[in-house]
Amino acid sequence: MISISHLSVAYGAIVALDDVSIEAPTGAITAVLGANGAGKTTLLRTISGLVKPRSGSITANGHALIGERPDTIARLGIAHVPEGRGVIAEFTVEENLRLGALGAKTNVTAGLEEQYTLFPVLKERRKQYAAQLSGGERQMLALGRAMIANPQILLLDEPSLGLAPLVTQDIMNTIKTLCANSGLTVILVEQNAKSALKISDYAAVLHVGKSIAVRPAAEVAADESLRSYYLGMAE
Amino acid sequence: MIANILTNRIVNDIAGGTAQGVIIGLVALCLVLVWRATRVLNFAQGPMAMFVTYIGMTQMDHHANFWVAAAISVAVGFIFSALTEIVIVKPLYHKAEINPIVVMVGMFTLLEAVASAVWTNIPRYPTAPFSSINFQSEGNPTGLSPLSTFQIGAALAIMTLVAILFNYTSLGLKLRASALAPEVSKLLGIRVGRLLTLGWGIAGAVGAVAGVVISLNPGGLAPNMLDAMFILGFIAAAIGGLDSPLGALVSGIVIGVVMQLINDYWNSNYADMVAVVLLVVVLMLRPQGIFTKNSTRRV
Amino acid sequence: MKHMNMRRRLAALSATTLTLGLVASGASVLSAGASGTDGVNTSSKTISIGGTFPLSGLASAGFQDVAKAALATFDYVNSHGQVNGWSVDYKVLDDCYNLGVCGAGKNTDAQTQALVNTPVFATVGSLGTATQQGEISYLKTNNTPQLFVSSGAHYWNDPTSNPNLFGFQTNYLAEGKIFGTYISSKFKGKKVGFLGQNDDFGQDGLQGLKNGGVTPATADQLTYNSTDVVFNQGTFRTSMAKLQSDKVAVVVLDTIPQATKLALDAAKSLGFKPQFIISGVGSDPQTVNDVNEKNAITFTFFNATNSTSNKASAWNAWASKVLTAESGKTVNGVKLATFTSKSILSGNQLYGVAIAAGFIEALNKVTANGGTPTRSNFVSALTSNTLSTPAIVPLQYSSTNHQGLTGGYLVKVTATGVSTGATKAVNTTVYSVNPTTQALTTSKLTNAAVPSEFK
Amino acid sequence: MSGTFKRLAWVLGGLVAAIAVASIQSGTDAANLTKAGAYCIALVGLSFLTGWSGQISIGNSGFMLVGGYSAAFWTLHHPGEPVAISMIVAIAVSAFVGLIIGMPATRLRGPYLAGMTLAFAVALPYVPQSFAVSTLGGSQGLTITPLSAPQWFFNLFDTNNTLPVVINSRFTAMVSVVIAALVLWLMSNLFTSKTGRAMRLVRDNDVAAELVGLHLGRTRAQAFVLTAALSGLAGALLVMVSGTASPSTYEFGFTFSIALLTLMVLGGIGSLSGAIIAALLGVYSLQITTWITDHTGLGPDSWVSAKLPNLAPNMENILFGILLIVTMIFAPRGIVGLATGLRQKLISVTRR
Repeated sequence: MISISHLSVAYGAIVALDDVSIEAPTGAITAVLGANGAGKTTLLRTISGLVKPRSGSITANGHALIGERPDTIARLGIAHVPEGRGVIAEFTVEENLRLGALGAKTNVTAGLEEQYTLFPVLKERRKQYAAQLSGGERQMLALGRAMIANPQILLLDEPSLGLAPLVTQDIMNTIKTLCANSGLTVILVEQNAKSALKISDYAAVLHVGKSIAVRPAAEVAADESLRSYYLGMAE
Repeated sequence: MIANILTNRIVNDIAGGTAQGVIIGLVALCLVLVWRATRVLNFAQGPMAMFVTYIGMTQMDHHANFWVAAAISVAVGFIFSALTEIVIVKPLYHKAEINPIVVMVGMFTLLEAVASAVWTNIPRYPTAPFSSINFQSEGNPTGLSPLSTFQIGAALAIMTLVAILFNYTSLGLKLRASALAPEVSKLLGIRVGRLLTLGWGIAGAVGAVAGVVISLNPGGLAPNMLDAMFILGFIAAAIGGLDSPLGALVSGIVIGVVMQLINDYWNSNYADMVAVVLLVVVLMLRPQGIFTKNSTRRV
Repeated sequence: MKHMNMRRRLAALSATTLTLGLVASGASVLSAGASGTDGVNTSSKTISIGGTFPLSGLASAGFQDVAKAALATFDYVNSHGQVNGWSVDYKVLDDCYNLGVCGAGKNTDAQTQALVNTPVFATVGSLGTATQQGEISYLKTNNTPQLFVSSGAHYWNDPTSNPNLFGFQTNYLAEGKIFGTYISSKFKGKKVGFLGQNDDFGQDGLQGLKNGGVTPATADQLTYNSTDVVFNQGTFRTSMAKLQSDKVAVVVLDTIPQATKLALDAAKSLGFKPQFIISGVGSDPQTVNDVNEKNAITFTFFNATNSTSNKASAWNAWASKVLTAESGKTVNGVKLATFTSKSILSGNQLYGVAIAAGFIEALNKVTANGGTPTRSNFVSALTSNTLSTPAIVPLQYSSTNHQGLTGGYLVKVTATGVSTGATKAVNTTVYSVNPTTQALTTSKLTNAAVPSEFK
Repeated sequence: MSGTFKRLAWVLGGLVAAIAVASIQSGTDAANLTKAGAYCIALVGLSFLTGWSGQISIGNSGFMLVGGYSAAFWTLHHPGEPVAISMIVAIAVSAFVGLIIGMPATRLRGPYLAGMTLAFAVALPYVPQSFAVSTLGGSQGLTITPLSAPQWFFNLFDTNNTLPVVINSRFTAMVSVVIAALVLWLMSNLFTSKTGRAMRLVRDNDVAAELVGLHLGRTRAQAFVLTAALSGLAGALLVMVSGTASPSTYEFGFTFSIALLTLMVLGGIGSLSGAIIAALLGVYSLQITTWITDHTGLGPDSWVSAKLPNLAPNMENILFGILLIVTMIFAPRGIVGLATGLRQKLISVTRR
């Protein structure tokens, strides 16, 4: 359970988030939709401590997150897969995974074993540099690196960015499976609303820094009036 | 046969040049370590190393043995460099590129002035535990002395230690990650700030080794002893590519050897400029340096 | 908006341009007040002179002793009877030898201008060949005599174009000739090698050597750049290796101290043991001692300093007395060195005392019968008298010769149990080389008396 | 403000400044001001490069050497020609060298550029010293007849009992300050011109600059050439006044490049008035530190100096080092930035 209330963020004079309140229930996928520049990425960066908000509060599993350093937040069990996946290109696949385990102080050997079973393609390529992976494989690596930390909350920023539709579908299904198997709480930020809504339980829509609604995903998908706020770009 | 090789003029030049070159390479290595960790060009590398070398080596005046004095230099080098990062470099991350450069120029001026106030400009000559008389082969001198062998050995040992640390240990993995992708590393729960400080500390310790090794040369221990080495070391680091520790050491040795060959076979007046010419040529052809891999840009 | 900006910028600019002037006028309180137009204050009977020396930075290690010893001597004489009632106000400014990361204000140009504008009667003893050469035309234009330049170059001896310029020490040409003469007699038929600095120091030294009858083989005439001592130390190794493989028996070094050390060290590591003959500039006992080269011959124009009693000559004893009396004092903002009865006089200290002594002698002549010093009568006093200083050859100028000292003798560096090192005479022959004709004359070493005005 | 009025303000300001400078009483101050004018020109050039095009150069002493030697060389071979021509020659030659160095340099960023320019500054004094000995005078350098005050100036300012040297220094100070003011005026125009804005864009954002059609390399090279030309002018001015260009001239050594960088930062990067303040700081640093040490009990007679006799001669650098670090951390915009900040604070206080 992660709850964001009355969150406002500004970069100098530019307001990125304005009094946003969102609740993401435990064990469910909550999609955050919105057009480019709606503040989706800022929202995730604020949760993981990379951006200091002007006001508001964020609590995750009973911990107040505001004011904590990003690495502390990560060690509280909150994994953030940033936009562009954030894999370190100069590292091999295995080094990327090990880094995830080292940061979270979890068992490296067991974690690697687990992720290699989940993502067999990573095992195949474990000695290759991340730079040499395809887009889909990089996303797998980013997910695997996040999961090796045994997180309770997973923040995903545009996992479908730059991927072919089939690969996107594959990734989305993987996310759904991960969530179902481990009781993970997921906040999924997406421009590709259609794919996101397919696997999400709840959805919130951001429009120029304001949250419009947090409702079950199916409802949002059905609400014609909301569509204009998040469609048009990705479809 | 072997004796002929050992006392051959070119072989001697290469050996003597290598002994000079590893020192240039060590200074270059410090610069690379700091640059990789924090994207700061440490202009005060030379004076910082000089300062901690003084602190350690002057203990020999109080009857400390050479190895104890050297160990003190290295330990103080680590602490001093780490503290420098915490106190004056940290506030400048994410600021304009020139800011940390200028701060380190300030540090340069300050440390040399303080050293000269405390220890004066008169050089000191720490007694080396090795002789500087070259090994002989059938009555002829070879290009190496026990001292220069120790200097080359120390440089290679440090290089190996650094390579093992960075490439084969978990700490090394975290250090590299913090340097390459600080934000991602933070998101993975890594205490990046602490690791950057550690990176500076390691560079400081390597710098102290360079300082100790240099202080055994005829120039001895003096406030300005690393100024020229800094310039040559910087050139070596730029030629090798500021991201490549191996490149730093290799280009350091190449510069040392080429200078020595020019001294012997051409004219020593040209040797001073060879490093500059090499730098200009390399930067014109490969602005990122020779050893930096182009393919592995961050994505 | 744009205009507003422009206007503000303009206003700020004009304001700063104005303050530039005002600040500067205000800042004049920082500089000392002038006394007379030529540095001579007739009411207080004070003559102001100045000199630029490296008091900080790379070259300060030995050379600051020259300035401090001269300052000590003037201060001592001022408080011990003065010179016919006149006292000397010696302003020593730090020029950092234009090397090292010194502050912006510390360079020879700026400090010389500061002296001229004080104004001073003359610059006395300012140190360095390149640094002082740069000031010749400036000082000449401003009618300020440049006296006793601390450098062994021969440029200072040009009375026709620079009537107010006076050298001090025996020049490198003479030193080279003395070496050559000595080598031709003592090492007849031996192969001689040469390593010299790639400027007038090395060039004059080599020429002098040739004048003395010794011409090393072309392959054994080696040079180095002054910057090689920091940037390219390897060159000393290759030089020594070349001389070694050429089986050279005598090596003449016209090298600055750091280069001497590097060359001796390289020779030592190669097991190369020729007879070293080293220029007086680069052979202070400290340097030679550090390499433990006990056999090296060098050149000096002072009495050997071989014991803590400093009694090798009457002048050495006097210098030692002055430095002890002035030990640790602060004179004109400069803190003098600590000197006790256990200290050994260094060549640099004797040099400083000698400069001061030369000036005091000339001042004594000018003011002898109640005269007032002027620049012209001072210069004629210099050219018409033989001045006594700690140097073993007289300080003698003429209307055609502004060189100063013209000779000296050979000493060996000894390393007998004294940390600072000491020297011992090779023999008692004093050589002199006429700066105009290059003719060499010899005489016997004598212990000159200290004139009575030095109390 | 209309163009005529603007020009008038400049002319008036310049005139007042020139008269103020020409009547300075102390010869030392006049000599210092002469230097300050030259430093100011070099500083404006460096400040423009760093503050406006975002490039770092630690090689400006090299350009000063080029300018200084060019002026001396020209004057030696064309005696009797106007000083202005020597200056123009110096500007042209150093701009050309700036172009040669600038072309590869524009491909380099940050530390690589810093390093390459530093190497240039370190290597350059070798050229006259070891390579072109016969034409450039070797380690002795070139000597020319220094700039001296014309008769009318003597007639105008020779009040009773003033040393000729002081009058001469006043003259050179006036010349130097007038040239510096001219440079400042040109640069202030450039800062607001299209080129100036282009430079700023290149500094702030490479990509944006390319998007609006700016040629990055060319813009950077232009900045480099301009910096080189100004440094060359400063070098020439120093040589014309002192009469010597030599490899050991303080302003031609790489340590002066570092000093320039230091002064620029203390004054305020990218600011014209900062350059003026920095230049004055440069020439009066010794007096300032002496004053500070004398008034803080750190002078040669203090108890600290009794323990550390070498402290006094090194005090200047200790203070400078500390000042530089503190400035960069707490006031990265230098003295000018501090002053502006203070003024804004005062204004907001009084408005309340």
